Amino acid sequence: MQQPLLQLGVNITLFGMGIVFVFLLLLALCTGAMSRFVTRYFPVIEPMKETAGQADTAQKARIRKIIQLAIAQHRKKR
Amino acid sequence: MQQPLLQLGVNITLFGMGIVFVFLLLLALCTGAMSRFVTRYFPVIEPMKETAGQADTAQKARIRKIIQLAIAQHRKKR
Amino acid sequence: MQQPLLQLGVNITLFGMGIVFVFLLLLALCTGAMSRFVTRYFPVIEPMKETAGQADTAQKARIRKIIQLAIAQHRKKR
Amino acid sequence: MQYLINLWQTSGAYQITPGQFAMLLIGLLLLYLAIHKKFEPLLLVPIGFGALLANIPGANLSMPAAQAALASGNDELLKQMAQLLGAHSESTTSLQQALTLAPAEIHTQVTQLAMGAGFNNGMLYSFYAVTIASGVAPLVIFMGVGAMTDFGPLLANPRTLLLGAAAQFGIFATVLGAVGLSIAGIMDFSIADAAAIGIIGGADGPTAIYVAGLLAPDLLGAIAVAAYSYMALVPLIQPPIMRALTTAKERKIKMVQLRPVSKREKIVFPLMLVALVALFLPGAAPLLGMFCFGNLMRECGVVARLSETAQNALINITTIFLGLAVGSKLAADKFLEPKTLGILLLGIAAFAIGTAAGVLMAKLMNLFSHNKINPLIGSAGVSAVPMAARVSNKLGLESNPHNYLLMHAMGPNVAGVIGSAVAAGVMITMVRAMTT
Amino acid sequence: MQYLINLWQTSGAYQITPGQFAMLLIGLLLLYLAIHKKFEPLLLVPIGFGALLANIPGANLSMPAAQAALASGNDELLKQMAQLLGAHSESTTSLQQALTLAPAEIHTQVTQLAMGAGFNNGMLYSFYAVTIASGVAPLVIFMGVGAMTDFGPLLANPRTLLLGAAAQFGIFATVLGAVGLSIAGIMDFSIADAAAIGIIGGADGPTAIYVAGLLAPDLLGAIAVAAYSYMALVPLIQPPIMRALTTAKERKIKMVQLRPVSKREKIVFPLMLVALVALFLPGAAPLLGMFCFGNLMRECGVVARLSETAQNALINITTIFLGLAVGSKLAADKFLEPKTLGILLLGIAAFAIGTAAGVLMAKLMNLFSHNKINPLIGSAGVSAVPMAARVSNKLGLESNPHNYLLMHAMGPNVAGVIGSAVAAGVMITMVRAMTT
Amino acid sequence: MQYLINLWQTSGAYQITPGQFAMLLIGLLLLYLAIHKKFEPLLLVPIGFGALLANIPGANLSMPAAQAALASGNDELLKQMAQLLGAHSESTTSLQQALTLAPAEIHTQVTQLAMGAGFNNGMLYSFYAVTIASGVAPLVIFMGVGAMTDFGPLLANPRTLLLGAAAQFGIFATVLGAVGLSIAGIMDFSIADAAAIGIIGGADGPTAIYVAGLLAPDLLGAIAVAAYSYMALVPLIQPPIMRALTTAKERKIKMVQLRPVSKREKIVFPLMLVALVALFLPGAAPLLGMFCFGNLMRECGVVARLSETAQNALINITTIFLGLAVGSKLAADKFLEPKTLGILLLGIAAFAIGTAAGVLMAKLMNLFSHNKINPLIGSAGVSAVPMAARVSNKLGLESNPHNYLLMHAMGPNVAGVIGSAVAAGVMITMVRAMTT
Ligand code: NA
Ligand code: NA
Ligand code: NA
Repeated sequence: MQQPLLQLGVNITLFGMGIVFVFLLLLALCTGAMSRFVTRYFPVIEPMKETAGQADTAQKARIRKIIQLAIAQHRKKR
Repeated sequence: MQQPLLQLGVNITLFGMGIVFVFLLLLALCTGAMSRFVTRYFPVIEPMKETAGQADTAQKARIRKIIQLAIAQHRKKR
Repeated sequence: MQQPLLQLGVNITLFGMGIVFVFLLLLALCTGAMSRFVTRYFPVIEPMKETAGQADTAQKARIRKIIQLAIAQHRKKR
Repeated sequence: MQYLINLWQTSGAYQITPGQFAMLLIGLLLLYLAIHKKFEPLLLVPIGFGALLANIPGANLSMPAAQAALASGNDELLKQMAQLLGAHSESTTSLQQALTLAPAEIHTQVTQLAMGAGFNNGMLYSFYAVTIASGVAPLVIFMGVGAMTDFGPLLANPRTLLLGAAAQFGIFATVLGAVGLSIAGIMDFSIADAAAIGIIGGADGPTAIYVAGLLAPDLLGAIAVAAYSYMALVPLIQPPIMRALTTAKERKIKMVQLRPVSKREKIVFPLMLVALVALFLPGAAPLLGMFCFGNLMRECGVVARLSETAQNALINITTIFLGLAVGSKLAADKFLEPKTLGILLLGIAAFAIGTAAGVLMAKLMNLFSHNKINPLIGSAGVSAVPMAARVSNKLGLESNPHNYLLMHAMGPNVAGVIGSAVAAGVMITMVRAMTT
Repeated sequence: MQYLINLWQTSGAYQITPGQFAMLLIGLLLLYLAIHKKFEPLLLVPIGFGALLANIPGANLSMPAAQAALASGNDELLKQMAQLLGAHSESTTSLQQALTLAPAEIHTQVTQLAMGAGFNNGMLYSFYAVTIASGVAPLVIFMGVGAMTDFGPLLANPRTLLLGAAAQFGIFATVLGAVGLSIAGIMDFSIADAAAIGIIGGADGPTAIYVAGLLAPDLLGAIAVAAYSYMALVPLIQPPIMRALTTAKERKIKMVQLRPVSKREKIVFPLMLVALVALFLPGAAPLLGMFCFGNLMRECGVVARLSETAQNALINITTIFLGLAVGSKLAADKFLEPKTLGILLLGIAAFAIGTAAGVLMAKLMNLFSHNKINPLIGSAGVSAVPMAARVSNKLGLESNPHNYLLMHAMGPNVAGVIGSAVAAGVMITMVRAMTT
Repeated sequence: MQYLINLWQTSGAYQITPGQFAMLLIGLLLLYLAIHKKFEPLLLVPIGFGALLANIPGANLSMPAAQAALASGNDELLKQMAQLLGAHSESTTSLQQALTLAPAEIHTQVTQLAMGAGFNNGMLYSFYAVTIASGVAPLVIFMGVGAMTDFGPLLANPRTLLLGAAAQFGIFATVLGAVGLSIAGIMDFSIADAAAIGIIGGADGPTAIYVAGLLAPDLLGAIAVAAYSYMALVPLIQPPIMRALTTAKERKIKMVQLRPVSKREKIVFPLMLVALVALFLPGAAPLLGMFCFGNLMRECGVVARLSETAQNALINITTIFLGLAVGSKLAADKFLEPKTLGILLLGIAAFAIGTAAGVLMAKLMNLFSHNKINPLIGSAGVSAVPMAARVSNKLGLESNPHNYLLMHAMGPNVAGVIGSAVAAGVMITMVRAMTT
């Protein structure tokens, strides 16, 4: 049983690592190509905006700040 | 098989449409009666208010506006 | 069947009430001991703060108040 | 024309029984109490509406597939079911009985037969299976309650745990009462029924539903309705008892201000409680475990987002489906029985006895301690959080306009939650030992 | 090397069928419509993405365990399955057929065999089973829709319920159309299929999914896609029909302002609706029951936290999984059929006929009443809330820049939701009576 | 008196085993680390508390009904179970074994027998079945993580994907290590065990739980604890390795500022990733599919309410039950084994090797490119988002107070998430091919 287990382990390691590497390399190449394609053929005309997600987060952070300031003021008044 | 299928379809159409119509007519009559009953016997004494739901939505919209204004001011300051 | 049911009921009542009492008494003793232990060996150096939970609630209440004030002002302006 | 007759015969107006009509009225009554009288609306609105849905004739929303198939009265199907069940008669009633008694394997086969014939589990039945039969929903709500509970007042004055213990006497006295009614031949409650009825005296909704779901599912509807209704009626039930058992002087006792409690104590407390459960009361582990878990999430300060969700989205979602599921147990054939009347009577007795026991315990403790307790906070030991504590406060202010008892009463109030969970654990363990 | 070959043979690029490739493109098209054209994105984004996942070759995400085992082509396993199923051939196709026809008991055994051999239910299949096959998700969404619906405009002018009734003619005309296509031999729709296709004309997503899930699960994907796409296309489909059927003068009719509606009326309305359902239409009880429950939670004012959760966390969670589950029904072998084309054509006819019926009904009502209705609000009776009401408003403003019809159109708009739920209930009851 | 003895014998203090006592201490240790040391508290608080509950003696919260029945030691019941299982001995241990080996059909019968005798599935067992055994909870969490992930830095510099790939070497080296320990006879890990242990090196909680739930459920507790603990320890584990493998000059490399990334690129990226998965890696479809779905909901901008729910209510609810379910696998008999020690050792090796591989890959890439990468960001490729990126930033600032690496390190950081999901997919596919 020992010999096969070693072989199985080696197989998983070699093929697994190989596939992870090849897949992410392929993804990197496709991503680069996609970015060039999008920025060339679908350039953004409106001024660069943050994405919804980021804006959300950023906005939330700002709102939190504002509310904290308001609370601070509120507390002072008391 | 064809004759029965046609008949089934016609039955569904006639009875279905009939029931939908009768049911909603009945609902309309009941609704009218209910409204008259409620407004006559349980008149609202307190000044007409928006329902909770509407108030919620309206209030949320207002809060959103206020917060947006606050954010705008906040941004100007920076 | 009647005799046993009575006995079962009496057993549940006596043992149940006894255990509830003993368990909560034990909890009271342990709690007292724990509080003495914690306040003696792990005194709080930072100024006494409200717990997160309370703070949350309190803060929410305050925020609600502030927002209500803001809405009131907003309404006046309109 | 055949279709019109058929539609009329499947309509509710044709099929409705007097019982179902009565239950629809009871559903409306519960909604009225919830909406207009503000009786524990978070539970009673879903329960009341569930009761309406459960009693729509012909909709079978609270039936499993097999039962819906039985109710359909399809001859061919009934014959097949009778064969599977080995029943001699094909009457709906006798098949119903045979189905209840059938072993799990046969039951599965009957269900598969019914589903094959196009019958599905009713919507409310599905909600019941997922939330209550599994036991999960009351536990999740108890976790949320834990996350909303502040043990500060209890930690500042741990003696009040004894008040919470004493008030559970209402539970056990009611068990005896139910047993007594059975022995007197007035009602027919088993020991499991009696235990489930007693827990109404715990004045704690999720605990009552959890125990009833395990020990007496058929009585669940009445027990839950009684528990929530009486919790809402606490401001009416308790004051006369509290006044009768205390002197004016006792009601004026002013209690020393509570010491501040550190965050560390609040973190250690739920862990200590779960440790004691582990050592002495494994039967109470599900309820108190989830309760302590919720409280630890609240107090530990590092999982605020989980605690927030447990107190809001999760408990709300669970409440909606739990309420509808409880409502599904308000079907006419189960609810319109003399037993329900017995449950309602025993339930109010449970609240009254628990209130009295809490007050008397406070007076007893004052005999042995010179740090006096205002006996008005004893009644808060039944739990009914936070209503009972507010009642204590109100009566305190009546006697002495500067005597704010609210925070003092919060101690026995949350102690009562622990107390009834302990009682639930003990009763579940004992009843199981008795019935197997 | 063996592993490389093996990996290549299990890869999608090796296994992909032209059908799957086409479905991946259709999934991308749905996402494009949802994201770029804003076609009902809340549903079409999950549906479109679900379609991508369902068509990943070799991943079998939308298959139950037994089917995944069949698809694996493992000889040993197929032999055992053939034995259980009593099938003579061991070809995947014939086993597939035998599995579909097998009684529940055998089906369970085959599933246990497949699971024992390491096959699991695909992720999307699990989502489908929990959300749609159980019928729960559309009902929960309908509850949330109820909690978002304001019946004020309808209560102020209950006559508009008739517009909502008339617009449901689109549903039934389409049923006839589907039957006609079958009789003509062009398509092969059963009566259950025809009913499920008709409901597209209800212009109401959850109702369509609920009915299709019960009556025609195989067509569910096409029906849901058609329903949501056409709802998004309402601003293109309706205006030409509305213009063709009305005169310029009719379009200028100004309606009297709606009276204010009291909170009490809003509380009583859902209860009254559920009572009428109980009396006359038990088949519509699940859909309208949950809808009224949501609306009661909204209006009663005492369970704001439950209402808020029903409108947000709960409906959002349900939408995510419902959308993915619908997407799982966009697998190539079910969707790429002539039937789908038929469904798409019938669906648009349903919308058009419903629109016309609503407008004509308004004109008919004007013949008998001197309190004139602007017939442009009749088209809102198809539902497609709130898009159809906005279309009415827009066309009103075109004819007369001071004629705001939005609030008036909200009446028939929500009436259309009730109308299609009623139609759904009737059809489910009738089809079941016809097929058993 | 009999009852008192009985209660004492069912109490935890009477029944507790040294193993359970040790596990209670370990649960407390996990809570201490989570609360006081802030070790990934969102998961470790529920896991730690789950460990406490799982080890309450006599409560059997983490056992299925059949096992609870076995543990009860009821002679009559054991006899019946032995008959069903065809076992000769009626000892608990041998029945336990027979039950594990029994085919699904027999297993169902034994469970029905146990439930008929009043035994239920333990609460934590139910949570485990619903969340982990079904595979759903890790996928839902991964969807939420996708909705929280910003691929902007990765899109601005896609080369960093290679760093995320290299850091997965930790996974595969650990697989070899586990195999080596087995061959050396020190431990007894199967190939499935080895793969599940390796995934700890992915530094990604939900991926680790997903893989372990599929390949090695018995080791799940130890694997999850190791994964989350080491993720929290990243600031201690990584810096020495990063310093040892880089020169001071390398650590001072300043990277060019990242270009802004358009919204369209961010929308296309998850679709492209899922397309590549569809073509080449169907085994990774569940994990990466849900991840990309979450990310698309975030970026597409038209389903903000779904994205918000996926990031908050839904992920929080899932985290609570997932954590408790993981905790249920910390029962004494499974966790207190030498294997656990092996897993802890292999896990830390996995983190160390992954860190080193990431750093070395960056150095290798610098040999072939004149647009230099600061090798300190290589270590972020293990994922452990966002801790590892912060560590890169901190070490960068130590060397050069103006060198902010945080955004640059986010690229490999999220690449590492993709990388370990890919590795998970490959390993699941390969291990299944090997073991069937
Ligand atoms: Na209580
Ligand atoms: Na409609
Ligand atoms: Na990783």
